[in-house]
Amino acid sequence: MQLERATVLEHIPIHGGYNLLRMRAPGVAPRVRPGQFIHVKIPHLEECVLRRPFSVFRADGDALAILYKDVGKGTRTLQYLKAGETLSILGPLGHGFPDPNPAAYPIIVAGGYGMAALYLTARTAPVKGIAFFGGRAAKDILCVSDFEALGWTVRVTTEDGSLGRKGIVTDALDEWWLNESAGRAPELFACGPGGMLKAVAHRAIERGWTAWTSMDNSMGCGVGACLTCVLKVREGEGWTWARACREGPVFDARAVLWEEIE
Amino acid sequence: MQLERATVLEHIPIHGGYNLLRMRAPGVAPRVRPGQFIHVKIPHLEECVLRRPFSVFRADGDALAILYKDVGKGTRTLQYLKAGETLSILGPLGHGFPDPNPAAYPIIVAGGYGMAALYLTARTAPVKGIAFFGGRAAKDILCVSDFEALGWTVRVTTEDGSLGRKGIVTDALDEWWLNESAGRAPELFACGPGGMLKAVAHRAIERGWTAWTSMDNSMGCGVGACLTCVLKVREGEGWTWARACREGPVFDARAVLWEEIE
Amino acid sequence: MKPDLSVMIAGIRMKNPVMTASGTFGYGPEYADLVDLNQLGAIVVKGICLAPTKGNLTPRTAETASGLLNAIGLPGPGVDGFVREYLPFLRQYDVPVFVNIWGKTVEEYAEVAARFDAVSGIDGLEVNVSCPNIKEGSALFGTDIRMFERVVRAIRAATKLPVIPKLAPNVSDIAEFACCAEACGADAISLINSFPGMAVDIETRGFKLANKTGGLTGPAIKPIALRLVWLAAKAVKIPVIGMGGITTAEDALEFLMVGARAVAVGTASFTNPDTALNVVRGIEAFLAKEGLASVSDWVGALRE
Amino acid sequence: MKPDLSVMIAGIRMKNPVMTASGTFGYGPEYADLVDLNQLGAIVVKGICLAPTKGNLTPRTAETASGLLNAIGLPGPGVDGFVREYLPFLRQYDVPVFVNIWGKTVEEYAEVAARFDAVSGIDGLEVNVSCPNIKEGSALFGTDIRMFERVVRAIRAATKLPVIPKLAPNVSDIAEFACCAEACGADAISLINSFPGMAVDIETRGFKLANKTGGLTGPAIKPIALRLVWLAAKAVKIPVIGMGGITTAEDALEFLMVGARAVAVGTASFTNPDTALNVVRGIEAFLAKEGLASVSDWVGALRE
Ligand SMILES: Cc1cc2nc3c(=O)[nH]c(=O)nc-3n(C[C@H](O)[C@H](O)[C@H](O)COP(=O)(O)OP(=O)(O)OC[C@H]3O[C@@H](n4cnc5c(N)ncnc54)[C@H](O)[C@@H]3O)c2cc1C
Ligand SMILES: Cc1cc2nc3c(=O)[nH]c(=O)nc-3n(C[C@H](O)[C@H](O)[C@H](O)COP(=O)(O)OP(=O)(O)OC[C@H]3O[C@@H](n4cnc5c(N)ncnc54)[C@H](O)[C@@H]3O)c2cc1C
Ligand SMILES: Cc1cc2nc3c(=O)[nH]c(=O)nc-3n(C[C@H](O)[C@H](O)[C@H](O)COP(=O)(O)O)c2cc1C
Ligand SMILES: Cc1cc2nc3c(=O)[nH]c(=O)nc-3n(C[C@H](O)[C@H](O)[C@H](O)COP(=O)(O)O)c2cc1C
Ligand code: FES
Ligand code: FES
Repeated sequence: MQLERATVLEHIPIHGGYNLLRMRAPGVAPRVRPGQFIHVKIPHLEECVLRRPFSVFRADGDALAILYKDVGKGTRTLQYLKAGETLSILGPLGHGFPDPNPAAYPIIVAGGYGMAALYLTARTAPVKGIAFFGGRAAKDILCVSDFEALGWTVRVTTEDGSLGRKGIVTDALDEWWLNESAGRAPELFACGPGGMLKAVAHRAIERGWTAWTSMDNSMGCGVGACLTCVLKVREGEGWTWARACREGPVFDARAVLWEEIE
Repeated sequence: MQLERATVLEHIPIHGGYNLLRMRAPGVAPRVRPGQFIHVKIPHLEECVLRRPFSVFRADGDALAILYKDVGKGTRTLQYLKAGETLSILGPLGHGFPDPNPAAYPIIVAGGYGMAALYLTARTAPVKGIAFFGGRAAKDILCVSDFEALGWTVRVTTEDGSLGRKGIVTDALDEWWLNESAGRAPELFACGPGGMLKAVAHRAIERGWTAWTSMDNSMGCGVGACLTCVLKVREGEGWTWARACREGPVFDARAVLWEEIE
Repeated sequence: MKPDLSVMIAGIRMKNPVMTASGTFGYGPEYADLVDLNQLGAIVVKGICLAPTKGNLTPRTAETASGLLNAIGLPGPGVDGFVREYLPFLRQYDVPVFVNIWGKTVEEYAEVAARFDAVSGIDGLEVNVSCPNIKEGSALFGTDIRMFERVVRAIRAATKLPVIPKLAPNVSDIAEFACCAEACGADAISLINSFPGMAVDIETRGFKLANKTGGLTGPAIKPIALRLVWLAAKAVKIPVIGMGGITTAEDALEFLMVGARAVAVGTASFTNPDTALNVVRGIEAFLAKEGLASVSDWVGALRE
Repeated sequence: MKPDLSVMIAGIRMKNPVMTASGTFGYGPEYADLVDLNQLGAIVVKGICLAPTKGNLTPRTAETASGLLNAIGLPGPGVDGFVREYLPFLRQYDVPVFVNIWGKTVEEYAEVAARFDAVSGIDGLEVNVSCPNIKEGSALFGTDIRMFERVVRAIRAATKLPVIPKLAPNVSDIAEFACCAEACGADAISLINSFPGMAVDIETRGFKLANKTGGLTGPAIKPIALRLVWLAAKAVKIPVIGMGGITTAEDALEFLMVGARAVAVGTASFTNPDTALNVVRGIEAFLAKEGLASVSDWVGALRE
């Protein structure tokens, strides 16, 4: 974990309101593990005291990239940043995805920026698996070619049917389970909206699969000090708080109290 | 007076920390009178609730220009603004310089952005007079060629002697009075630091000249509502407050309580 | 169908719930070139006392993070000066006018109120008991419950005009003051006034304001104001006028949602003179989007 | 020559006057990868009470204009948990450690103090009487002078450790509380704690914090904090630790100039984890520039 002034290498709009921000960060980039995030101080946003967390999409040598969506003040302002300018980043943060179990069949389930957050996992996985991407429409689907270039199979589901199968991502997962799994024990890696994670976790728990879910809790410090980002996890008969920024963002799906998550 | 979204036409650094910002402002520009100012909302400076006042340097048709110096948060941030971007301006504001009396010999005394603030007066003056510009060093002297192009004589004084005469601007004024005035009754138009204005006003009052001084008081609303910008002016035997943004920024030197000004 | 924005405050019907905050909109003419005064819910003028006053020395304001400190110190034309110089102008418009009043003693407060009682063309009196800038005991009117009660009672007895005490925010129990105002016969209450604060300069080693301390306003204080308005609105039945950092329609809707029946725009008028009118338009658009027929349907809509 | 930054607070020598504010720096390990703890003036850990606590539900924080609202609600490991899990780590460093304590009753406060009295490796107790988040009467400890006196006296009697009551900002007369703390035998006081505030969401029509209200911190409250620290420092002889919105060395120098003998960095550590160390370096550079031999020469340098 390190505080670093990164230099923007590339900053381009993708689609669906998403932008790719690639930066030189020789202190942070080489240390990133799949599923970790960086905490970004948005330049020229003096009136906001908090940083904004973004999952690392790619990390190559001294460079790293994030894929972010314009959803509010911070992400809107971030878009002003030009190549050559600098920004303060803190990272790599959090406890990311574990290395995929070579004995299991890896499955990725992703929505929104989860497609970016899972790229490094796909890249390091010893077995090329299948990635289920879901979104409202075609514009919400990211990184398909990146995953395919790694040798992964990508199955897209959109709610409006504008790309891939019409429906929700867990329909596609269920279908795979019924028709294609051939008894293979899958290991799930999931990142996306709370509802999606919950649906994935329920299936995993029911069917005895291992599933790792990345929890998108809003954050304060990002390093474990402020206790903003906590979620309830099982402890013995009861529960305890876990910090999404330290113990997470990735949790074993069996540990999370899903009934508390919307 | 009008609130307008102006579009940046040109934004270039000059020297000495000064920048020229030219904008299209079809509502405000045609109405500007010499010595008036605009009140600018600095883009991307959300944490500052106040606008920043700047004298109008040039106003030509639908366009106007200001010359501003980077002295703090607002002026530093303003520099990020690029051609094509927009900003909110309020203007023209204040009571500017009166039309020069055609029977008098017009003299301009200026320091800092005062050289810009007096350009329109020089342009509209029926008689081409003499302009005394003072500053610490060569880099603090602005607009000389603009004034010369209007047919004015410019006399520069710098404290370090790096341009023109070494000394302070009132030395040059005194010299003119002793050696060149030839009994002509001058009318003075002055804008610059408080100390300079005070020195000019003392001479004018002593010698019975008419002098108009533009007072650089820090401002809140800019329109007369908040009573931030007040200065003491004579009223009968006593004094009353006058608002630099409404009754001013230009005052008859005889009206101002100079003993209260630093 | 356009939502109905009108509200009744202290017996006065306002076209919409958006007023100007005292001291931030002058006496009316200052903004008249920029803002159609007829489109405001009401105008609240700068604080007036008996005789003309000069206020504090300069500097009078200092910017802070998302806020403004001011120690203007209540300069003004006095009752007669206001009635002579500004009231005829204001009466040309179809907009309620509330006069913000203050005094140095209970008797002076009452006398100012009595004098305005005799003037026609004024819709109500907002009582500034909370201005932190005057040293002669005025600060106490707003934070000492007995002083507060005395001044509100005296004003109530001195005028038939609607009386709107404006609460000081720097008290531990705002509900106590709100209830006291109601019990003393106030027609509405407004809050919050500026919050006592200070700024200094390490280069000069001095204060940034001639008066040393001043009142903090603007977006910085909005979270504080919102809580106090919420607590006050729960404590009383009379209308509450909420203010403190309102800059957007969303801000205003927040104050209305927690129980304010009207709001005032202050410091934000300095930032953007058209703030109050933008807030009116934004409230209208929001109510339409939410399918609400009237702004009253939104007042207190908070799900507790 | 390097200026001498060291200060004595409550009998403890600190290398420099810059501490971490309770609740914004965890228990030490959280920031240890980023900040050399040995370079801090002191570490103040998150509030601890007798038994482990879970704190409030989420959401626990909401950003506001130049500020942060929090209603973390004091989750923590309790006295034993802290001593077992965190104290050994902290004792590896050469930095004073102050434990911020709280309780639900006067007796509980005293018991926590007594328990820490028996522990070695703790340099003092900061007493949180002003946390606005706990409903069980704690808010009253900070705003009711009799409750405040009772709790400070009880703690004073229960421990030989330095005692530093942390004042609540939402009182009308801060000097009263500062003087009371001094009279009850406090070794120093610290202020300000977060200011009660609230945020709501017009889309959900609900509160932004699970606890409804929270405490406002950050640059937004700096002008409020500066005035209260100034008033408190004038009222007492014991050292005052100033905090509220400190983000830069300049901010810290302002607090020292108005009379604080040390300062704490809170919310700004979230924005930039290296804030406290930058503040230390900036103070040093400023003193050198001004030709001051020691930070004590700057404390109270305000020209009144
Ligand atoms: C561990 C982690 C990794 C993340 N990775 C990415 C990423 O790779 N790409 C990306 O685009 N975003 C990512 N996010 C979400 C991102 O942090 C938020 O979108 C961002 O903070 C919003 O800031 P803002 O100022 O633009 O919006 P705000 O003005 O703060 O909020 C705007 C709207 O977005 C909502 N919002 C704010 N934060 C979140 C959040 N964390 N989750 C969901 N909704 C939120 C708010 O409730 C509000 O409705 C991640 C979040 C976490 C916790
Ligand atoms: C009527 C009027 C016309 C002006 N015209 C021009 C102009 O044409 N060009 C130009 O460059 N500037 C002009 N100014 C000054 C300009 O408004 C300030 O420089 C600007 O507001 C500083 O903003 P800031 O946020 O950059 O500095 P801040 O961060 O607000 O202040 C930085 C430093 O500058 C000082 N400062 C702030 N305002 C003023 C001021 N009004 N006068 C002197 N010092 C100040 C502060 O005390 C501080 O030391 C004018 C001011 C007035 C009142
Ligand atoms: C420059 C200025 C002058 C003010 N003068 C008065 C006044 O005369 N009487 C009064 O009751 N309040 C006065 N106030 C307080 C405002 O009416 C309002 O209560 C406060 O500014 C909070 O609202 P805001 O945050 O929207 O500005 C003044 C505020 C400012 C900024
Ligand atoms: C997230 C958070 C948690 C806090 N927890 C505590 C606490 O446990 N005990 C306490 O006395 N103060 C607590 N505080 C208050 C701070 O110690 C400090 O008084 C306040 O934040 C003001 O300083 P700042 O503006 O620099 O943040 C907390 C503040 C924040 C932001
Ligand atoms: S964000 Fe502060 S503890 Fe996780
Ligand atoms: S700046 Fe507000 S009255 Fe002049």
